[in-house]
Amino acid sequence: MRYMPHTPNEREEMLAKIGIGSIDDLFTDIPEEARLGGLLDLPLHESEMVVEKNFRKLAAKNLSPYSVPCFLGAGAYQHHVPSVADHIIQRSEFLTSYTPYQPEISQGTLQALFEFQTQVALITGMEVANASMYDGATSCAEAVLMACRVTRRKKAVISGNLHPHYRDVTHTTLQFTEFETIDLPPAVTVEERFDDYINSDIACVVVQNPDFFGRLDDLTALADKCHDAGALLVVVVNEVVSLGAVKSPGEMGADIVAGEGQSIGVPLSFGGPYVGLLATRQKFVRQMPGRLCGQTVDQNGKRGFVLTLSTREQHIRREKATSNICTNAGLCSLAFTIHMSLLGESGLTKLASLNHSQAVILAEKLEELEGVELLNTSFFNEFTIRLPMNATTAIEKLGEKGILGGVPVSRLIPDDPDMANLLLVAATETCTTSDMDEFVAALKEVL
Amino acid sequence: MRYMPHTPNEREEMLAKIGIGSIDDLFTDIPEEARLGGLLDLPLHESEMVVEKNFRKLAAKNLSPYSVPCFLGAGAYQHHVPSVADHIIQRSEFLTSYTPYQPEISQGTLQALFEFQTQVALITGMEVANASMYDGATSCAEAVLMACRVTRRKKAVISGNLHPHYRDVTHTTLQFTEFETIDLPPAVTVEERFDDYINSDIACVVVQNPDFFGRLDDLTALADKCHDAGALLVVVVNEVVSLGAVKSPGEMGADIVAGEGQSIGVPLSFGGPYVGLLATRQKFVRQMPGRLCGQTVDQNGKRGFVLTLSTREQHIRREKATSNICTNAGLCSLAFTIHMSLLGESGLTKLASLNHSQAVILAEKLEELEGVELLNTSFFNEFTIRLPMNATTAIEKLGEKGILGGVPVSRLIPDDPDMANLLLVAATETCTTSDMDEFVAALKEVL
Amino acid sequence: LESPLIFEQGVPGRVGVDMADPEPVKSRLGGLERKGPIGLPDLSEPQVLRHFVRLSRQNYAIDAGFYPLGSCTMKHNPRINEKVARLAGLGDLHPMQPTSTVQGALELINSLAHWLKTITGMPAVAMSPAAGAHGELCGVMAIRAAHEAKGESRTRILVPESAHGTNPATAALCGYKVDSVPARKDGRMDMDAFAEKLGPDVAGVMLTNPNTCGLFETDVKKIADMVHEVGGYFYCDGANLNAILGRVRPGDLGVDAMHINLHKTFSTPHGGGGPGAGPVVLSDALAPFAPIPFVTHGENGFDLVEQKSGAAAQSFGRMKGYHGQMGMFIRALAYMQSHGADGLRQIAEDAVLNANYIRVGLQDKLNSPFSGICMHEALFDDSTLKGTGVTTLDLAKAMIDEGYHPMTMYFPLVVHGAMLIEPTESESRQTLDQFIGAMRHLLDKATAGETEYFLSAPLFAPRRRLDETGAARNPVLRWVSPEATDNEDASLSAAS
Amino acid sequence: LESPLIFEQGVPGRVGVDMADPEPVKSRLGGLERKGPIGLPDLSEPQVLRHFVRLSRQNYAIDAGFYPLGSCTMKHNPRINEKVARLAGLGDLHPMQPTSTVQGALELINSLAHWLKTITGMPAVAMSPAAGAHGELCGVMAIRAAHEAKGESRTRILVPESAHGTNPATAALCGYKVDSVPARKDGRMDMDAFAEKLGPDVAGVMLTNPNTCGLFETDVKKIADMVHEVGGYFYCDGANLNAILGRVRPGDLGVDAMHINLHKTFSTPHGGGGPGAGPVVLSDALAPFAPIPFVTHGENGFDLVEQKSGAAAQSFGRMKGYHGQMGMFIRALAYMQSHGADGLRQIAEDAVLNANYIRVGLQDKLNSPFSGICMHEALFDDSTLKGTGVTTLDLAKAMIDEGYHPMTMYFPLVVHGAMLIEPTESESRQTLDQFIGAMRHLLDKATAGETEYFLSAPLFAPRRRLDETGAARNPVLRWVSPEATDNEDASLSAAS
Repeated sequence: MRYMPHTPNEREEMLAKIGIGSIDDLFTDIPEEARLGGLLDLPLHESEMVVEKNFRKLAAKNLSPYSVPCFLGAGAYQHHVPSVADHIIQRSEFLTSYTPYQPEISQGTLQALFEFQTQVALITGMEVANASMYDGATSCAEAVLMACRVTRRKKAVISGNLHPHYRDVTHTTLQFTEFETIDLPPAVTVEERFDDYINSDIACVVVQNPDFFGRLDDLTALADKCHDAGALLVVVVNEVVSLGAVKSPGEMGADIVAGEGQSIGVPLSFGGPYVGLLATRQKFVRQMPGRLCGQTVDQNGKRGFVLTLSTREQHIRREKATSNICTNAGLCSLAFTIHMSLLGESGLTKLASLNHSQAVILAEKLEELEGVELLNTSFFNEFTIRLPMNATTAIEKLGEKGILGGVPVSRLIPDDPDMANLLLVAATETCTTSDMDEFVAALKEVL
Repeated sequence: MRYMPHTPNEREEMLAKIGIGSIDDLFTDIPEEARLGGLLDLPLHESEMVVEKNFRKLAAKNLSPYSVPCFLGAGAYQHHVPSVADHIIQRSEFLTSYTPYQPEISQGTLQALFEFQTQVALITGMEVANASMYDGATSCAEAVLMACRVTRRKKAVISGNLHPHYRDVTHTTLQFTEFETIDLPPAVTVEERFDDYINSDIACVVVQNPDFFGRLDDLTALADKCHDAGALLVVVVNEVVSLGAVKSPGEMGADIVAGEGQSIGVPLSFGGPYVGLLATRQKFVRQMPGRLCGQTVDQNGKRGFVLTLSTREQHIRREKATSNICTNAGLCSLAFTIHMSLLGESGLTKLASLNHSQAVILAEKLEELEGVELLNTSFFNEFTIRLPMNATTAIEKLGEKGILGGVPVSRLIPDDPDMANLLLVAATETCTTSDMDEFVAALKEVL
Repeated sequence: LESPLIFEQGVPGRVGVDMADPEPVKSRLGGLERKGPIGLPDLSEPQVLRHFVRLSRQNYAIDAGFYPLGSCTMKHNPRINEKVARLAGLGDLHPMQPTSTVQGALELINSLAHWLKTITGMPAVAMSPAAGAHGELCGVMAIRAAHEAKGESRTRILVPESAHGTNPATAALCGYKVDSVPARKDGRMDMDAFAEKLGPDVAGVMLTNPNTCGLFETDVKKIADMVHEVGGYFYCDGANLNAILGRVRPGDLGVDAMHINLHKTFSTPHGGGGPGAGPVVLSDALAPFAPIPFVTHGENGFDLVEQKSGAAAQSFGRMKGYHGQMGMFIRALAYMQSHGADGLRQIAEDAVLNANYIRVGLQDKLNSPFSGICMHEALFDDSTLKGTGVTTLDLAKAMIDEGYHPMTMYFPLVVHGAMLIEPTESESRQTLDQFIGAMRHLLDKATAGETEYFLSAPLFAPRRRLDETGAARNPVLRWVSPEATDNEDASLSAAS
Repeated sequence: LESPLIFEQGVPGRVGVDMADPEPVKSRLGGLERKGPIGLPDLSEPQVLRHFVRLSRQNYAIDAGFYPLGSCTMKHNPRINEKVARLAGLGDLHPMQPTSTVQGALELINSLAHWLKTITGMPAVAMSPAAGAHGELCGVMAIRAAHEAKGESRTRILVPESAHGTNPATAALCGYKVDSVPARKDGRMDMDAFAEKLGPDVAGVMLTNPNTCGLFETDVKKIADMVHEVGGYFYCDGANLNAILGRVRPGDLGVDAMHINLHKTFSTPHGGGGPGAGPVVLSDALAPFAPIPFVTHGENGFDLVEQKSGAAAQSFGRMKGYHGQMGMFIRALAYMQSHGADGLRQIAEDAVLNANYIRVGLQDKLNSPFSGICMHEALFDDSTLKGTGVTTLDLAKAMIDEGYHPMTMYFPLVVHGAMLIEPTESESRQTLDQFIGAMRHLLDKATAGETEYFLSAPLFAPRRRLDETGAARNPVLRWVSPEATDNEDASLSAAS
C-alpha cells in the first residue's frame, strides 16, 4: 500500500528488535473478546486512480454553482478566489505543518496569523482579533459567552434578524450553562425595537449587519443604549465584503464583532470549513476565546511571533476554561489573509462597490417583475423579495432550468406562514449581466 | 493591473531619478515612423475571474478522454499520473526556478536531473542519459545526428515502422545538413529486412520497439549486424511503460536510445510539452546533445551536482555545436522522475504487466468481432487491427457514441490504400472492463 | 529570505486583484457608507505571492521532516485528497442549494458516515462537529440531553488525571463538575478510585483510549459496565483511534460516544492549526439526541434534516452553520477508500510497531515510566536529564537543530518532564533509525555535560528562542501604523 | 534538511503507486520478456514526497526572490495560468483525438496565433517550435527553404558578434556559414562592416533586437532594407521582445521571421529549464514554407493541416511530434488575456523603466560600456573590480549571500567581465532599491579590499562553490549501485 513504507521483511526485523514474535503481541492489552479477528466489513484498499474516479462520479451528481447563474447567499457567498490563495495554502509548509507551538520553526504560520489578526481588526474597526474560530455561527456563540464573562451577567438579547443558524448555535452552546437568551422575532419590514429588553441584567445585544434579510442599519444609537446599561453590543457580520463599503461595526460602537470570513479566500465547499472571525476591544482581550498570536523578539533581538496569552485557553486552566476551542481554522484564515492582502485597501473597496452595484442592478430588474416585491429599504449585495407564490416551489422550478435562484427564507425559518413566499437573493462579482437576465426571464416564466 | 507593482506616482518618481521627463523618452531609439501611437488592436486586460471563465468555455468545447472510454495511443498514452507528481512540479522552487547555471542555489533541480539521468539509463539498459530533449521525435532526430557524428558517416537507415512524426522530424532536421536518410516502407504484416541497406556507409539504423504498429521484435541480431558494419543501432521507444516488461534496448545491443517519456508523469496535454529521452553508451557521451548533470563536490567536500560537459553545447562552441538545443523539458523530466520514483522497480514492472494484460484482454474481445483482424503477432499495450471498413469513418461514428476508439493509421500514413482500414488500438491501466465492453459493443454496431 | 509584515510593504494604488469597474448605480446602502480609510496595504500579485512563499519557508512541515509528536498523529497527507476536494461539483457547492442539486454531496456524507460507523462498530454518527474539542462538546451534550430526557440531573463527570486538556473544559461548558480519577502505577486508570467515585450523580466518564500515556486501558469494558450500572454514559476520547483501527471497535467496548479527529486518524491536513473535523459516533442510547443537521436516505434519494422536529425532535440542537466540514469529509473519505479495510488495520499495526520500535531503541537511554508494550506512542520521563541542567524543553529545542520537530513535552502531566513520541505508521524504518540515532547522540551530549549546547538551541532555525513571557506580559496582537498618533493606537503598539 | 539520492533510499517491495493486480493472460510479448531486474529503488509515497520537497528547498526561485538575470526575462509566473492549463478538457486531451472532439483546443491555438500576429504585426505564425532555439531553427529553415524554392543556394548568414550563442549553432544546422559582424562603439551593429559583408551569397541576417547589450538597434529598418536588397531575409531573435511589446511591431521594421519565447515574454514558467515554446512569426515571403502542422478555420469549424500537401505543399516539414506545446499555449494565452493591449504595452514600459532605474542607481559605482538610455536590461563591465582581485564571478557569488540570484555574467562577450541585469516589469521599486543598495554595498566592499569575502562566497547557500572542472574532467553522470562490481559499471562511478 502506497502510504505505508514497511515491507513484510522489515516488519519481521522490527518485531525481532522489539523482542516479540508477532504483530498480535502488540495488541494483547485489548480484551480478548473485543479483538477483531477478520477485517472490517468495508471494501479493500483502492488505487489513487480508482479513488479519483469515485469522487468524479460523486461530483457529477451535483450541480456546480459556478457552472450556472447562481444567486445564493444566506450567509455563504460565491466569490472569485484568486488562484494565488489556493496555490499558497497547498504549499507543503503551510498545508502539512502543525499548530505553531514551536515558534522557532513556525514563523511562517505565526506571522500570517499576526497579519490575519491585524486585517480582521482593521476591517471590523476593532482593536484586536483572534486567530480564527470554526465559523461565523460558533464565533457568534463564543461572543455571547465572552460578553457574559466580561459583564458577569447572564442574559443575551438576540435579534430576530440574526442568521437562524447563528441563533441556533448560540442556543445550543448556552443551553447547559448558566446563561440564557432573549430571542426577538424576525422583523422583515419593520424596525427592530430593542429598548424594552436592554437593562442592567443584560450582558449583550446581538445584531447582524447586514442582517439576515440583507438590511443595513446604523447601530450607533443601539451601541450607546447598550453601553448606558452596562451591556455590550455584539455585531455579527457574515458577508465581510460589505465592510469594504459599509461603516464598520467598530465605528458604530460595537464591543465584539463575530463574523464569517468565508467570502474572502475560502471556497463555498458545501458549508465548511469556513473561518470564524472574532474581534473586540483591547481591554477585553483576556476574556477572548481562541488562539492569539503576539509579537515578541528572539534571543538575538530579532522580531518574531508566538502564540500568547494561552493561560486563557483550555489546555492550561481546564475547568475554568473560557472555551473548549482547540483547533481553529488555520488554513482558511491563511487563505483569508492572502486574498485580503491581494485586495488591499483599493481592492476591497472596489470589490464591495462592485458587489453592491451588481445587487442594485439585479434588484431593479426584479422589482420590475409583476407580483415581485422588494422588501429592503437598504442592502449590500443581498436582499429579500416577496414572490406571489411559495418561494421553495419557485426555486425548485428555477433549478430545473439550471438556475440557482436564491434561498427560500422558509428553509431557515420554517413554520412561519409569513415567510413562505420570501426569497433571499444575492449578487456578487461572479454574476454576469446575462446571468441576471436569464434569472429574471426564468423567474417571470415561473411566476 | 494585478501583476504590475508600480503606481503612476512611483513611475513619475522613477523617471525623475533617471532624469527624463516621460516614458516616451525611454523609447526614442525606435525609429519614429515605426513607433506605435495607440494600443494594439486586441482586447484590454481582463480579471482573473474572466480569464478562467474564458478557458472553461474553451474546455467545454472539447471531449476529455478521461470522461469516456479511450483507446488512443500512436505515441501518446493515457496513464494515471499520481497527484504527488503534479503537486511537486507546482512547487514554486521547481516551477519558477531558472536553468541551474548557479549550482550553489540549484541543487534541487540538479539532483533531480541526476536522478532522471540514472532512471532513464536504467530502464533503457544504457550507461548514460542526458537531462531530456523536447520530445521523442526531436530526440530521434538528434540521435541520428549524433550517430553521424560518432561514426563520421552520412547515411541513416530508417525503419518503415518508425512513428511517422519521428521520421518526418528526422527528415526536417537533416534536410539542410550533409546527412541523409534511407527510408524503408511500412511493414505491417511482414518482417522488415535491413540487411541490404547495412554497409560501411551507414551511420545508423533507426528502429522503434514496440514499433508504430505495436509489434515487438528482438533486435539483437540487427544490433550485431550494425556493429559488424561499424554502424550504430538507434532504438526508439515511445511507450516507456513497456520497458517494465520488455527486454531493454540496451540488452539487445542498442547504441543510442531515443524515447518519449510522456507516459511517466506527463499529462497528454494535446501533444505537448512532453519529454524526450536520450540515452547512450558512456563512450559516446561527448557526442551526445543536450544538457548533462554531473556529480562533484563543493569546497567543503560535500557531494553536489552541476551542469557539466557544456563545451559540447551550442553556447560555447557555436558553429561547431553538436545541436542547437538549449531549453529542454525540465519540469516534465521532473514529473517523470517523481512518477518513476513512486513506481520503483516493483511498480513499473506491475504497471507494465497490467498494461499488457489489459491489451491482451481487449485484443481477445476484438478478435471475436466478425470482420476484425488482429495484425500483430506480438504487442505490448497497443496493436493494429484491420476493419472491414474505412477506419476514419469508424472512428467518427464511435466518436458520436462518446468513445475514442483508437487512431486510424491513415491519419499518420495517408495516401496508402493499404492503410485505410487499419486502426491502432491502445489499452492501459486506465481502461476498465466496462470501457472495453462498451467499445466492443459500439464497434460491432458500427461495422 | 525573510519578509516584513504585509503592512510594511504596501504602496497605495497598487492592486493584486483585477475586477471590472462597478456600474454607476444609486447607492442603496441606506446612508451607511464607510467614510474613512480601512488601513489595508496595497500590493501587486507577485509581491503577495513572494511574501507568502517566503513566510512558508520559515515553517517546518511533515512534507519536509519527521514529527515525533505525541498525541497528535501527524502523518502523511496524501495529495489525491487535496485534488478531489477541489473538483468542480464538490469543492464549490453552496450549502443552501436545493437538495435535489447536491445528491452526490449528500451521498458522500452518508458514505463517510457508513465508514465511520463500521470502523467504530457504533450505530449512529453526528457529522457536524468542526474539530476534536467540538466533537467532545457534542458527545457530552448528548449525554446531558439524554439524562435530561430521563428527567435526571446529574452533576459530575469522571475524568482520569492524564486526560486531554479539552476534556475538563468540555465538561465545564456542559455544566458538569469534573472529578479527576488518579492513575495506577502502570499508567492506567485506578479502578478502585474509579469505583469509589461512581455514583448516581455521575453523568458519565470521559476516557481516552489508548490513553495519553500511550497505553490501552485494559479494564475498558469493566469501566463501561460500571458507569452504565450507575446510569452514566461512557465518553471515549477518540484522539488516539489511529492505534486500534481495525483491531478493536469502540462499540464492542461499551462506548456511548466518541469523537473522531478526521485531521488526525484520517489525515486531513493539520494546516498549521486547522481546519479540522470531529464527527461523533453515538450508541443507540445517545443517538436520538444527536445534533442537527443530518443526512437521511429515502425513496427520493438523499435529504437533509435541518430542523429540530420529526426525526430530530430530541436533538440537542445545532452546533455550527450548515452541514459540517464538507472539505474535510471529502479528504477523509478519500483516505479511507485508499486504505480500505486491509489498509486501516495495517495503519494500526504499523503505528504501534513504530512506537514500540522507538521505545526499544531508546529504552537504555531514557526511562519509560510504564513498562511493557505501548500502543501508538512511546512515553518517557526526564530522569536521564536529572542533574544535567538540561530540561525536557532544552532537549526538544536541540532536536530542532537535528532536523526534527520536537516531541510533545510535559504531557501527560502525570509524568515528570514527560516526552511523548508518536511516530505514526507513515514513517519508514530508516527515518526511525536516524531519529533514534539523533536522540541517542543528544542524550549522550546532555549526560556528558554539554549543557551550554542545549541552552543555546536552536541555532539552525529561522529564530532563536523567543521571549514568550514578554509577549504575554505586554501583548502586541496586531500591527499598528507607525503614523498612528492617537493614544489608543499607540498603546496597542507599545512593545513594537 | 537534505535528502540522499532516491536510489539510496529504496527497500525492495515498497511501492508508491497502488494498482489493480493484472488479470492472468497469455503473454503476447513475443518472447521478449525482460529477464533481469531494472535496478530502480522502491519507496513509499510519503518518502517520495518528502524527498522532492526537500530537494526543492535547495533551489532559488522567482517566487522566493529577485532574478536580476539579463537576457532571460525571469518574471512573475501567474498561478491562474497553471490552473487553467489543468482544466479537464484542456490539459488532458489526446493529440490524436478526432478534430471534431477538440474544437476548443484548436480555437485556442488559433486565438493565440492571432494575438502573436497582432502583437508583432506579422501575417503568419508557426506554432510548433518547442523552444527559442527550436524557433530559430524554424526561422532559418524557412529562409533556406525560400531560397531553395527560388533555386538559389546561398551560403552565408550574417550575425552580430553580440549574438545569442544559439544563433550561430542554428545557422550551422541549416548549412550556413556564419559571418560575424562587429559592433560599433555605441553597442549597435557596425553598419559599414555590415554593408561590406552583404552580397548575393548572403541568405540573411540574424539580429537580436533589442540586442544583447540591452540596446535598440536604431538602424534596424535600414538593416532590413539592405538585406532585402541583396535578396536575403531578416531573422530577428525575439528573446528580448518583452522590451518593445505594444511599442513597436517587428513587422513594421521589416522583419521576415522572429521566434517568440513564450517562456520569457509571456511568462510560462521556466521550470528549472523548460519546457518552453518558441512560435515563429513569418512575413508573407516566408509564410508558405512554415512547418506543419497548423490550424485552419473553415465552414466546418477548425481543422489541422498535418501533412505536406495542399495548403502545406511548400512547408519545410515537421519539427516535432503532434501540434506544438499546447500546455505552454494555454498559459501564454491566459497571460495575454490578463494583460490585454493596455497591459502588454505597460509591460514594455515598466520593464524598460526598471532597467534604467537600475542603470542610474549603479552608474556611479559600475561602468556602463555604452552610454545613454538602455532598453529592458542594463549592461555593465568589470572595470570597477580591476585590481581588487574580485572577478565578476566572485561578485555574482556574493550576491547569493545577499539573497539574490546572480546576474548574467560574461555575456555579451563583446564586453569585458560583462554583467547584464534585466529586472523585468514585475519587480517593485522597493525590490529594486534594496537590490541597488545591496550591490552598492558589495561594490564598496570589493573596492575596499575585502577580497577574501568574495572568494569564499557563497556562504549561505545549500552548497559552497562546486568543483565544476572536476565534474567535467571525470564525469559522473548517473548513480551506480555500490554493489555493482563489473568493470563497466565501476568506471561509471569512478568519482563517486
